[in-house]
Amino acid sequence: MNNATASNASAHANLAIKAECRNFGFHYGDFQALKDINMPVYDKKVTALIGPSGCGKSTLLRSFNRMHDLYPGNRYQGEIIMQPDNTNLLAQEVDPIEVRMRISMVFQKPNPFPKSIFENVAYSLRVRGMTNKSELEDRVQHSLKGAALWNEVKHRLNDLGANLSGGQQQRLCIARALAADPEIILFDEPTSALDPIATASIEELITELKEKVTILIVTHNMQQAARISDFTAYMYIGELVEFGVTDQVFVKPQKKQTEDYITGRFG
Amino acid sequence: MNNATASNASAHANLAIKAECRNFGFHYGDFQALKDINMPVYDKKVTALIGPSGCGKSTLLRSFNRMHDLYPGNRYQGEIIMQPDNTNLLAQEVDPIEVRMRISMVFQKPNPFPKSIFENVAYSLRVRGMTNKSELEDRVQHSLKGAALWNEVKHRLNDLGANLSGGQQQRLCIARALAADPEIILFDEPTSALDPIATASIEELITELKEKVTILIVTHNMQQAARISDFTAYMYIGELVEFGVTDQVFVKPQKKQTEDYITGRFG
Amino acid sequence: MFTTAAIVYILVKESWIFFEAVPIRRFLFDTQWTPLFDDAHYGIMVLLSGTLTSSAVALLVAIPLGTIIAIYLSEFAPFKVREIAKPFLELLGGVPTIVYGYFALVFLTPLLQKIYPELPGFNLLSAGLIMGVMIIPYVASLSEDAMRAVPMALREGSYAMGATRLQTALRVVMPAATSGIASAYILGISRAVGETMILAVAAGMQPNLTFNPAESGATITSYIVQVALGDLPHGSIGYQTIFAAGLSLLLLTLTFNLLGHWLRKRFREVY
Amino acid sequence: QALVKIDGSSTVFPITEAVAEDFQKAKKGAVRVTVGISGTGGGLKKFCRGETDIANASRPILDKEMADCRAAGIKYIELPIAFDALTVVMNPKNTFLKQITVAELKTMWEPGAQGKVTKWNQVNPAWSDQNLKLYGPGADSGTFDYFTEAVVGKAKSSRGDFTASEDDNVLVQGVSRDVGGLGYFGFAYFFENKDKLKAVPVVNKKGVAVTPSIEAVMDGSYEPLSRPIFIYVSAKSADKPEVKEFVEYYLKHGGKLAKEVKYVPLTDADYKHALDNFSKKKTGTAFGGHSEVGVKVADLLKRDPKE
Amino acid sequence: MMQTQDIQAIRDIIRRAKRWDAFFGVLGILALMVGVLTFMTLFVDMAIQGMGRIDANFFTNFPSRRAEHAGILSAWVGTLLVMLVTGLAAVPLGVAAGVYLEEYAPKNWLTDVIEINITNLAGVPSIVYGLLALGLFVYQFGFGQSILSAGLTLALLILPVVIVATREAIRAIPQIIREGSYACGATTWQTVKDHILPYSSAGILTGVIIGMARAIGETAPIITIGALTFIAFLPPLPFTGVPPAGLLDWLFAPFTVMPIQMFNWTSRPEAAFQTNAAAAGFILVLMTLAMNGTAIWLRYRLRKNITW
Ligand SMILES: Nc1ncnc2c1ncn2[C@@H]1O[C@H](COP(=O)(O)OP(=O)(O)OP(=O)(O)O)[C@@H](O)[C@H]1O
Ligand SMILES: Nc1ncnc2c1ncn2[C@@H]1O[C@H](COP(=O)(O)OP(=O)(O)OP(=O)(O)O)[C@@H](O)[C@H]1O
Ligand SMILES: [Mg+2]
Ligand SMILES: [Mg+2]
Repeated sequence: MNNATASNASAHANLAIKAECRNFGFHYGDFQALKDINMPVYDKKVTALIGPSGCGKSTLLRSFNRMHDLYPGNRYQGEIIMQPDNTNLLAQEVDPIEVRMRISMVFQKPNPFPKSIFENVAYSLRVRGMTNKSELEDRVQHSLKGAALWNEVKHRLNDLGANLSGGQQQRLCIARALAADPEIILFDEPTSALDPIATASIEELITELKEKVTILIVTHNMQQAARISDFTAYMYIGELVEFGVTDQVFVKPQKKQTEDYITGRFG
Repeated sequence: MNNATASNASAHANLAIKAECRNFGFHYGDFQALKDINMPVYDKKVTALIGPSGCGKSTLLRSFNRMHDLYPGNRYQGEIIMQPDNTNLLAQEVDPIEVRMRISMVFQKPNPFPKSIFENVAYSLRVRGMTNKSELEDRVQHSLKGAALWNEVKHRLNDLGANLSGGQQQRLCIARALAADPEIILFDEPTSALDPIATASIEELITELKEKVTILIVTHNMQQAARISDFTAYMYIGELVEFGVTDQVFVKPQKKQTEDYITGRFG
Repeated sequence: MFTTAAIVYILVKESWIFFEAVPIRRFLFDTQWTPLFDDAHYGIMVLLSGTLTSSAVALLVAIPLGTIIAIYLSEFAPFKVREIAKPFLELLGGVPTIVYGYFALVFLTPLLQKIYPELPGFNLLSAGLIMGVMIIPYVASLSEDAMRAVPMALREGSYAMGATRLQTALRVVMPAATSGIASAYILGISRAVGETMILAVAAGMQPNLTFNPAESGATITSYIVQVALGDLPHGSIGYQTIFAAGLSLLLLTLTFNLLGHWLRKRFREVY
Repeated sequence: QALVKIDGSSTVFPITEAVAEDFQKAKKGAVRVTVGISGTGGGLKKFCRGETDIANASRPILDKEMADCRAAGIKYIELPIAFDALTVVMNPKNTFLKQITVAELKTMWEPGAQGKVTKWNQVNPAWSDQNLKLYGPGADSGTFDYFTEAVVGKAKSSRGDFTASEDDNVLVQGVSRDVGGLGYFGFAYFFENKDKLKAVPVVNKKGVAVTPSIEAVMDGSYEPLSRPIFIYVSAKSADKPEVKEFVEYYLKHGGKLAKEVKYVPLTDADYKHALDNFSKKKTGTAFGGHSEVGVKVADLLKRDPKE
Repeated sequence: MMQTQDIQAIRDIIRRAKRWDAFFGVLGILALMVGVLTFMTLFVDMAIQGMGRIDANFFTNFPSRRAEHAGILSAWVGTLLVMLVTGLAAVPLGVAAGVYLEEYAPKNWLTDVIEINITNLAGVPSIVYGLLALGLFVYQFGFGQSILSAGLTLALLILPVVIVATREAIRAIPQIIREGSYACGATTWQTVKDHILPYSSAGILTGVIIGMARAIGETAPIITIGALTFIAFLPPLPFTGVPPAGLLDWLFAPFTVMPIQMFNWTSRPEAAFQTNAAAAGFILVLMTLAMNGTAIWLRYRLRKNITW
């Protein structure tokens, strides 16, 4: 599997790498969920993780912001190197909080805090110690605009986040993630709980966002991956089977297995 | 939408109808989830319900065995007529229990009871007042065979159902549904929580089952619908957009909307 | 944690003095409990029998009724009834026990005597019955929580097979909630064993080695209050008995709780 | 603000409470008095630790408690303040019981009777063969001690199979509902429940059957079941003006108030004598660290107390 | 496939099964009635007995030897103050312990032991707490028979209830909210302070009030630590006590509480005192009713604003 990366990497050698998995592996207690993953994440591009249910997409994604540290018994192997500072995100001496301040995350189910819309977005800033009222307001507005939500909520910033529709909630969560001005944003099936219209608006947003930030997204929906991603990684039972430019992976996959999956022969 | 049915029905007039929705509608409290559905379910065939998330597939499926009666505030409109006795399943005077004895259901997540494998399957029979030990054993064995699970569990019938793997659990639930000797079995995304191998075995099982029983299945996976169903109904926001022979719906949908969905242009 | 340590320390320390004077064999096997009499006997079995008998009566009321109420509220009752009945039941658990005690004595006992004239004015039966009523809310409320925690998917599975409410409740929901229900029972038992004022008022404080609820009897707890309120000189062997009795009580509840913990581990919900 | 702290027997409580109430009113709130109930034993324990000024006691101080006080350097003045007449009661439906002798009571109550004497006619063949059900205060009470001493001859020596309760109302309930019941408790409880119970005349040393009444107790004919009850005043506290005033008030008005709460007062002479003992600070107990039956209060007050 | 007689057979089975259903429905209501009726009888009985005595004077008078003059002023003030101490002591301790166990403590055998311990403490008879408090607070710490000792005793008693309620409330917060917070870069403490505590406050408060409603009726442990019975004055207001005047003098003041007042009255010989006892009992039950009512209302009010 090691060469899955190698074979394709040459094709886009001119791109900057934002992060990179090196011989990365992961264990839930005794269960090895990921094995020997080598994969680049290119700067200001959208990378999609696809694969059948249970193949480890979420596990890989959540390793990038050390979410697994919250639960006992989990163990990382190998490295995830972040650029430009060449930091190993998984290193003992790197504080997971530092990692999470640089890498935001948006979840499958919109999870706004039971607070006002304003406070939801401001939270990432407050955590960073920002208290200045007007600065907060500026940044919140900016993030809500970035998440294409400002016009819909500008008159009701004090409403509860939960009062928004599902799609709006998800955009609120994106605004929250944006507020922190992160280098990478992780999305774990961000539209699977949404209706088609909301889905379309989130997809559009993601394509806009990649101007400013690197994006890693897990999706079950092959069409979605095809529509929005620049690179696609196909995983199967904890291994990275194929990685490449999206168009290439979808049109001319190098592995039979990938082809079977993409054409719907199983899964 | 009314003519969605009509247009296709002529093509398979020689088939027996097992059940039929007539101007069927459904309300969750004030929210109308289904509107004016007219659709046949053909005897000993597999009918697939597809459509984007939230379009009302599960709602429609669960109307067939009056599952909505369990929660307050739900309301049916129109009729679902079951053949050969021409009973309106939704009629006030028809006991939902009677309906459920005729129409079994398999859920999205396998939900075996916290009992032994044997008792899980025997449950449907005990509910029907069967107490004779050897008769029970016969029927349980028969159902487990029907669900292609007998060989794997025959030596551990007293084990807890929860100790089986996900795919086995789902087959256990199918055995449980089969034991009741139902006329229709409803499947609500039966494989969405399973891995590809388990999924394949369930799909195979469904194709075998239609020899004996009518099947109505909700699925998110277009490929799955294409592989196993004889008829496909495409729904969108509470309405039935298109109904027809599966091959036809997939290859030459009559509505632009259906085509968009199937080719992955949205959803 | 610290509290337990402190409780155990104080009880053991004081009981030590007691057991230095009274061999443990006499404590366990004597059939009379007359520590304050001239002719002193220290048979804890006597108090234990009272404790167990009254608890048994209480549990015979509380467990079936509590369970039925729990099933009814979680599986049968319309939403409104449940929302009103549950807090109301919780009130039953909030009534000061001394109030219950007098209620048993001046209301229930005469009532029972009409049915069963032989019944003495103080008896474990009426105290136990009222105690049972007092415990109902604990059993019902906790069991109901456990049953409601059973995922709807399981219930739907059962209904989809054509089961009625009762079948679903008894054959699917109850087994799935076993561990929660077991802990509700255990808590009920602990409450019964530890209840003080009801028994002190209505059961008759007569140390009596009997398992017949229609007699009067003394329990460990009622003995402790009795002595704590009494004219006994502190530091005497008679006074020390309350710590020995307290220790026995603690061991008893501890046993039940460990049993409960084991049961919970054993029947961990597998939905 | 001056505070007088009192704790101890529940038997003495009603009188002390009444005195405390009136005393505080008389002093217009300048002095505060608190009264607790933790039993004679509990009260004396606190007293001998120096935590309270006065202990209410329904029995004399015992050896062990004397030692405690001595160890803590607490000297005390023993003051009888009223009588508690133990009343033997029966159910009003009981027709055969006209009077009872101490010997008969002993037959009923002695330890040997346990499980054996269960019918009235086993005590006196003239009585009916009804079941005999006994009711009495708990074994930890001073009343129980006194009754056993007076009847059986030895304190705390009793059968165990009777219904015991700390709360005398509970005993009232018991006997009033039980046709074959017999019980004993303080006079006040009988007096308040005259409609539900009947007092049994007890035959005294002179052979006369005496029905308990305030007069009979005061003239000494109701014996041996009447006993004096006490307060113990700490000598150190007695130096404090508020305590001194309170005790003087107690001994001056206690008789009237005792009667009001249905206890039997001492004679005026006895109160005077007690007041005299108090002002002379006669510390110690007139008993030798154990209780006695049938002593006259006048004699007690004359004795030379020991510590 | 489905013959009419089959349907008939099914209908028979259903009818039989449904008869049991109906039977159980009635049984459930009856069982509920046993509880409800007992409470009603008890409550009405007490109300009828005690009502006559309840007037303004009953609340503003001190205890007295004359039943008709006796009131519960010192008792209800004492109860209120003791409850205040109980709440102030039990809430921070219980909540801290609950939060620690849920959010910080590693899940190992030690937490297991602590867990057993807490459930076990909930089952320890209250009288045993009384014995403990007597030794610990009254003598060891020298707090004497004061409001402070009583409050702390009851706080110990309800601590398990508060801890369990806190943990339940915290567990009800979906993991996804927690992950959302951590994903924003929050520390554990920030997560607790900004999310866990605010969102679980309704549940915690409910637990605290239910615990306090239980504590308010406790007699046995307060008796063992030696609460007073007759006390005809109130604890000093802050800064008004005779020197040295201080803010917290009342903590060390002697006191009595409602259940003890009631207990004392029930054991008096005069019938009039029984009426007083019923009146006091009635008010005590009303107090617990009010507390439970508040808990229910709070649960309802605060939960409305929190949806996941
Ligand atoms: N907390 C956990 N403990 C143990 N095993 C886990 C845990 N979470 C996930 N797994 C296992 O790890 C494997 C990968 O899971 P993961 O959630 O990453 O899959 P996925 O590709 O995201 O699937 P899906 O598409 O269903 O979300 C699966 O086999 C899963 O059962
Ligand atoms: N219990 C309910 N109360 C109110 N609205 C509901 C309820 N259940 C579902 N709905 C709404 O009814 C509509 C149809 O829901 P349904 O679950 O049938 O969709 P579905 O097609 O099965 O979607 P999915 O593919 O996500 O399972 C949705 O808009 C949903 O929000
Ligand atoms: Mg996933
Ligand atoms: Mg669905």
